[in-house]
Amino acid sequence: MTDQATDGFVPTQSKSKGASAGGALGLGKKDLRLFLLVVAMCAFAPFILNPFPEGSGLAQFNAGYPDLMQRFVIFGIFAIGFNILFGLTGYLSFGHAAFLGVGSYAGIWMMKLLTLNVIPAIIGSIVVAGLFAAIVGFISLRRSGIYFSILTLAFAMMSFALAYSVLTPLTGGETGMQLQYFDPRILDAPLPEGQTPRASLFGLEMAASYELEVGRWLFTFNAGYYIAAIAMLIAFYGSIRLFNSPFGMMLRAVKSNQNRLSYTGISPKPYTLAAFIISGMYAGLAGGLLVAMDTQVGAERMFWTASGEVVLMTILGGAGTLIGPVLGAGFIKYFENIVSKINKSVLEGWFAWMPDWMTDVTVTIIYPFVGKGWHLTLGILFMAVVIFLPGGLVQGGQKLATVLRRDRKSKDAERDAAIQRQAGE
Amino acid sequence: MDAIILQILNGLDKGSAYALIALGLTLIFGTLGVVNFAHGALFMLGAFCAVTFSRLLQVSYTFTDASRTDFLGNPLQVEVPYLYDILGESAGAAVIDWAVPISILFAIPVMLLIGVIMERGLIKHFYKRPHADQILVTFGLAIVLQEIIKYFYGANPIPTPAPDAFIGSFDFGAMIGFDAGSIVYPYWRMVYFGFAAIIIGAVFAFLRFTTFGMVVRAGMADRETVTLLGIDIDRRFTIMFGIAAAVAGLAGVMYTPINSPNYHMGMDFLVLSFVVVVVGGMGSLPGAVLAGFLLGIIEAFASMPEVLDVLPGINQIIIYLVAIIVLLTRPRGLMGRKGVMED
Amino acid sequence: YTNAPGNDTVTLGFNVPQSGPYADEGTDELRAFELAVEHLNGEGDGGMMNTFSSQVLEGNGILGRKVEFVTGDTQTKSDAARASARSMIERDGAIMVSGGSSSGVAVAVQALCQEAGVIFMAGLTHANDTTGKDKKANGFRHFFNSYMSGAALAPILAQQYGTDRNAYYLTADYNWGYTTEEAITSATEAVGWNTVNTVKTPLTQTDFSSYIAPVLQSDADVLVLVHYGGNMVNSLTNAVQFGLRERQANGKNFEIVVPLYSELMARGAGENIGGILGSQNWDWKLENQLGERYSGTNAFVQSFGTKYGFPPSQAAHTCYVQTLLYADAVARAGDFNPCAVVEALEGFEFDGLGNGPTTYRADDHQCFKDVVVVRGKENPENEFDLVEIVEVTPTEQVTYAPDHPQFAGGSLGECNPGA
Amino acid sequence: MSDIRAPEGRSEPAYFSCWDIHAYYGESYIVQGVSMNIHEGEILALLGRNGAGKTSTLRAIARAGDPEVTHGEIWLDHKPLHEMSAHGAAQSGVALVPEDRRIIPGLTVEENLQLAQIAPPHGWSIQRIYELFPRLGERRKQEGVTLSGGEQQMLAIGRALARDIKLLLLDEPYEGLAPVIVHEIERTLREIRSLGITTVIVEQNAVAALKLADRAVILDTGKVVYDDTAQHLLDNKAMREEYLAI
Amino acid sequence: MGILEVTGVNKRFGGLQALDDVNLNVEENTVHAIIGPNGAGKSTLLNCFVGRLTPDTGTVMFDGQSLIGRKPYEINQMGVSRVFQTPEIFSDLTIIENVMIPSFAKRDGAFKLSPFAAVRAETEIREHAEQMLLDVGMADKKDMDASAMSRGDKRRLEMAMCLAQNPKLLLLDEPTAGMARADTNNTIDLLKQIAESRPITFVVIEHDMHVVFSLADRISVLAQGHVIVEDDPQFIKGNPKVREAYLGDAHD
Ligand SMILES: Nc1ncnc2c1ncn2[C@@H]1O[C@H](COP(=O)(O)OP(=O)(O)OP(=O)(O)O)[C@@H](O)[C@H]1O
Ligand SMILES: Nc1ncnc2c1ncn2[C@@H]1O[C@H](COP(=O)(O)OP(=O)(O)OP(=O)(O)O)[C@@H](O)[C@H]1O
Ligand SMILES: CC(C)C[C@H](N)C(=O)O
Ligand SMILES: [Mg+2]
Ligand SMILES: [Mg+2]
Repeated sequence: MTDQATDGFVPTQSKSKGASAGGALGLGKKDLRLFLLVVAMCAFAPFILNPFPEGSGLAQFNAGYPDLMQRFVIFGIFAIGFNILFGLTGYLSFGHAAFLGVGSYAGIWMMKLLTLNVIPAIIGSIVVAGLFAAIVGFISLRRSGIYFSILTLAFAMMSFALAYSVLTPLTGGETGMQLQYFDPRILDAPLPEGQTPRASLFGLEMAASYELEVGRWLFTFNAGYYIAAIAMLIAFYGSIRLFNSPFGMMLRAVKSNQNRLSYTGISPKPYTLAAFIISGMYAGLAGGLLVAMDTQVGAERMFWTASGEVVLMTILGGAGTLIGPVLGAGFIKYFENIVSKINKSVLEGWFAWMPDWMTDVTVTIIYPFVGKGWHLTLGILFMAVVIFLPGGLVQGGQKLATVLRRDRKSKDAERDAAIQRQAGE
Repeated sequence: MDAIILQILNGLDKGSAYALIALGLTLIFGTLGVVNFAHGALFMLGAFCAVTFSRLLQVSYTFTDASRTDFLGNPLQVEVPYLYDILGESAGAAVIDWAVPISILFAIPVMLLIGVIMERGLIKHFYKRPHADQILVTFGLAIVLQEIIKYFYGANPIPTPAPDAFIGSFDFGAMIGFDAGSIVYPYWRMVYFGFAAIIIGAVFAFLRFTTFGMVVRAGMADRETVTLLGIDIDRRFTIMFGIAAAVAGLAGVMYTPINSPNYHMGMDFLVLSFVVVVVGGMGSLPGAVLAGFLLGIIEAFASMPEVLDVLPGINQIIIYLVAIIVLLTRPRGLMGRKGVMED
Repeated sequence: YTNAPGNDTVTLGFNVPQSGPYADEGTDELRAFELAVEHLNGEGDGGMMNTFSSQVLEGNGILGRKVEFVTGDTQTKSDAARASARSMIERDGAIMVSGGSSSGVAVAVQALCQEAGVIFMAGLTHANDTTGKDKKANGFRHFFNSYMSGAALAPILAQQYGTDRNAYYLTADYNWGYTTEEAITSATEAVGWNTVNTVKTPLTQTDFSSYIAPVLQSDADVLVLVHYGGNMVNSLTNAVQFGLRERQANGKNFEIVVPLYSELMARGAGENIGGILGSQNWDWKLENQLGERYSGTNAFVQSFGTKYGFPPSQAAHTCYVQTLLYADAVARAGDFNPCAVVEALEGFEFDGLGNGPTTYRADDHQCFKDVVVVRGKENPENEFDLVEIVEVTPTEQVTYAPDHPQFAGGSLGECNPGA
Repeated sequence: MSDIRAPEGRSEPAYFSCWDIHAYYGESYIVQGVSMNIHEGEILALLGRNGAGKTSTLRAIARAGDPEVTHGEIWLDHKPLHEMSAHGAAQSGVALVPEDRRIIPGLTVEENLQLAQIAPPHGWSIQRIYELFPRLGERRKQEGVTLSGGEQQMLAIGRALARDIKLLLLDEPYEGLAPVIVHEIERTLREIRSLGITTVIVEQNAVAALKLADRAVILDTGKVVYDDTAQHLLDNKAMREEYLAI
Repeated sequence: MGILEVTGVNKRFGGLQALDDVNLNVEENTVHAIIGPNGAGKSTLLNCFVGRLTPDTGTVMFDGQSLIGRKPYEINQMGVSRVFQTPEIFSDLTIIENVMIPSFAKRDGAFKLSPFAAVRAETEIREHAEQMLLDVGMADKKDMDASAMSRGDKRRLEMAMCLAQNPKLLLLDEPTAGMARADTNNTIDLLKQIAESRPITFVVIEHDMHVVFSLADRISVLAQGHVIVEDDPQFIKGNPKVREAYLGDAHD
């Protein structure tokens, strides 16, 4: 065969991930590094997220308290799972929150009926969400593109509407479902009247925290958070393995060209359905962990905006990348929980050192963007990220790096051209 | 029987609202291929055009009436619209009364401009981007727009009534031989229905009797080839977007007397309008209109007490149930074109 | 106990809807909270602290600690409200959480506060369950409830519209709707009214025409709209569009009733509310129109109106009162310990906070006081003066036994001081 | 390549000339300084192996968005194409018949042709195109993309002729066509030449292209390695073997 | 008894009889070429073999089993591969991944749940894919994105993908269209070599007579949906019907 010379041609970067040898845990070197980084970040999150000393003005930006740390990792799981479906197969489910919600309801019922131990609750959540996903997926995957999205949306909205109203006895409806002291809980001893049931792992309560005071800093190590973080790490590990498996490759092939895939002897449907179910189970796991950490379920977590949120998390972070969805989840949850709490008096506190009129002006300018204006900031950031970092936070970073490289290269080309021109004259 | 007629009327009217919103959405979504989550926001902006316009008409000066007091016991500040001074009190009041219909004239240029700015400034960079990116950016935009409205107008609904002449309802029952009062229908809803029919007809005529529609469809299917044929497709996309924004806006303007507008009314309608468009079939304007009416009528029937007695809660899910059934029996909705947003 | 304050400051958490349909109500609540904090810290004119029957608050904060507060957004979603409340408790060290504008949120956050060991002073929540089957020892509700609305409205409805009426209900299809519908039907049936039909409408419904139309075909002569917020604004507007207010049925004028009124909704519905009866927890004109008994009202309206330029809503009122009541209870107990606060509040009788003599019943932590029945004004003079007070139903008539069937189930449990 | 000069410096201005164009697909540097001149009414055969950059060069000339031209000038009949957008270039008389034909989905055969006549200037009437390719006339109501491969090729060429063009860029026009049709198209191209339309033809069937062409340019890895008369190349066995394997 | 037997196949698109009572018998281990004017129905016929279209009437038997009504992937699993007229590849994947997928399909069947295996560890499949790329002369591009290929390269890639499956029947729809002459010759050599080295049957559609006459053992000529001639290559060129309908007079 002729030798296809490619010198001078710059092939686009290979997408195959960490194909080289090395690494452990069945991961390539690059993936292993990423995974260890995530492990370290999870382990030290209470420090990393609490950079500002207690009582300082900037303490407002601290996110290292149990509830938010739990939310970061739990919604991270949700987004990782969503990304398995959307990032790999390109099927955009607009009803994924239904699986999270169904998982949560399953979890809380396990705690009501069986035991306050979170293990059965989490397993129950995963199983029930997986079954529900199998049904929804089986039906919805008959269609593709926007038709698929609307089918999933329809299922989720039906779930929400029913949970909020007709199914109130099962779901608690508007007020949500909570544990009660009089729940049967056949595996546990009955609680005395009026006692608050608390979720635990073999006696270790989810709410249990150890607080470490270092100077003016206060760090909280919460049992629930670490359990959720371990679940997240397992989920993340699973997703790396899945991305690099032949199964993952087939899913990417589904996204790329389903037609070719079927003429290649592969039936796309079971692959997409499997991805759908796996992704539903991830959502179920997230839902189960949510009730394990905070023992109540509100139907709103199945509303379309909740489904939209996980879509946004994934795209914002970078669909199809490993770590992107986790970053996206963190980003959105941070804004929801931190920026919404900056009120006028907090602002006034920050800028009190300015002359009065300047404080007023500054506060007036910033105030619409924080506190009750947090949605505005979030909306602006959504737009900014897609406009300036196409492909999300992760690819945005990568692109930035390549743009720098590319600049250098085109300059080289121009120089070459100039030399040629001179030679020609 | 009269109950059924009444529900058909209701369904047509609900349907005309759905159809009008879906029409605007499908111009952008089904024709330009942009998943425009800001479409609801355009509807909302249209409604607030009416609110703003009627407020502009009522710009007032104040004088202090010492003979009366306000709730704190201070002298009362009385507001008098400038319009009363300009046109005289009765004519001024009449103009203010007709604020909503008149504001159509105000809303058309405003919404066209908003549409054009939005397309030029933002959307045009997203035609080639994945749908997911379009969702993210237009959702962001929708949030920004609605937060801006919330900042200036608050979260509470703002009553924006129809002119007095249209208040009240028309007694169909008496006309067609049923008991008086058994089938009544509000005048304004009839106006809305007629208005929707006119707008839908106008958009159809425009796209049907000019090559514009064909060019835009072609441009969406293969932008590059169309440009290589010498067509400035960008300009046409901009016009299309402007029209869609204007249609959405007008739908909003006329809707204000039916339900008082609030800043999140766009989001409330958004999901529903996507469902309508998709059930109608991507890329099909008649499909969108048909689906709008179909879902409107079915929803009306599902809210009849007789139906609810048999199937409690069916009104909660009927739209989605119908959507699922339609999409499973007809692969591309009612009238969808092949290959439009199927991947 | 959890979040015991230091020697200088004490932090309260005000958790209100800042986004979503109730955002304006949340804003008004927040105004009231800020005003209360101001007064507690000895700034401003002191508001109702001057008229409050218990005079232990000195304007030096609470027990000498300056009151600070954090705010959060409930989004009117139970999940989001709990997340926000948890951050107040876990990060900001709030020792009391207050606010909210729906029963769903109130029940969810109340349960959370019970678990965490802080006090919950409910804001706007009207469903029976908050102090019924979902009551908690650490939670307190000043606002009135569905049962009270029914009990207050029924006699006045009978008096105004007669006892021979056929009522048709459109009910919001969620928990608050259910308890309110139950309360109103049983109260009106007791005065001789007949319930023709009850139809549930979805929360997400915006256009109610197809629910109104069947009313025309029924033999109803009263339409009861068990709706709140946007639902209510739209259903009422639609009902009026269909000419129900001018309608004659069974030889009588057709009437519309809205069991739970709010100033903001009234504003949203505009002129459509003219002549429509409903109930309220409080109204800013109470003292002017019904005198001394409702003292505190004017003091509050004065200081709120001076600061913000318009009269307060009942949501603002209840939030302000709840804050003062909490501070007062701490002061009386001499201790921030939630259990001490619970003890101080249980069975507490007070006056001068705008509602007349009031009791915090120990059995269910529900306040008992008069209920205001109002009617929408036909020709309001300005956008804050939309309703007129028809009558006030005295406390005795709206009081029920703690084990009343509409409140059955659940138990307060024991106060939880937390860690 | 001694006869290639900057446009200003030419003694006899060529009708079409491109000068030192460099173009990128994202990061990939594909067209690496291509220059060529064509006189009015000439046919130029642009040859080279797979991946040599022929398509990329045509696309660069037609000002399609990809590849992005970072350097160079393109002149057609004294108009600077390099300063134009794709539709501007098309209105100045450039027509590209792309290698994958790019028939517009969702449009019928006739609509595909009508589309070409929306922007000025117009060329052949649709009727005349049907006379040239009767098969298209028979299929006028059929959706364009369901045509057979060869029929699509006819449609793509017909679409170009429906515009009043000065420069026709043909990317592998014979691909997938039955020999009879190839003859047909060759005849059409001769007719087009007789109308004075300047043509660049990219073709793997080099012999066929060279028979038709006046001049030939061979590209290799994005650079011009041969630029002379077609006849000369047909005679130059070494060149042919090295770059064309024929 | 041929490996592929087509009897009485009809296919109609609206008013157009695209296939009109087509009968075809392809002998095992031969190269059978189908030629014919554009729009004759050649691709349509192939579509009926791989499950993209279902004929209105008629039967298609492969290896004694009917192909009608089977899903594309089932047909492929029976040993039928196809190269399309417009290249169908996985454009978002790298070249090597494009070739590995068919190997997986061959080894693992239509569906295998293997979320925890590692592609990295599949050395055998990778090496096989590399060999295929070497065969078609694309080994040096294996880590490029398939979308960045030139058109000729895409065609070669698709061929490699099909060959990787070692099919019993390989359907080639204009495999060398758009390929440089040198590569066309190489492809002819490659196909010949494959045909000799293992049991495989080819059905080739091609307009390049050089390719057709170099490869074909037998040729069917299709015109207007109908097989007008079926014969050995040496008789085809001279056949007046074929000259008129297809080759044109100038051809020799
Ligand atoms: N969209 C693209 N992105 C990146 N690289 C590309 C793209 N399109 C083409 N290339 C690369 O540019 C080079 C030249 O491609 P081009 O299509 O111009 O070749 P060609 O000469 O037309 O080949 P062929 O005869 O196969 O059509 C090839 O190496 C190809 O891989
Ligand atoms: N889906 C379809 N709908 C309508 N007509 C079709 C469809 N598919 C193919 N045709 C028509 O059927 C005829 C046969 O098409 P086919 O693609 O089989 O031709 P072919 O022999 O492969 O031609 P070529 O050599 O040009 O590729 C053509 O006239 C084509 O227009
Ligand atoms: C009183 C209201 C705010 C109504 C609300 N939905 C509730 O449940 O209480
Ligand atoms: Mg090419
Ligand atoms: Mg073909």
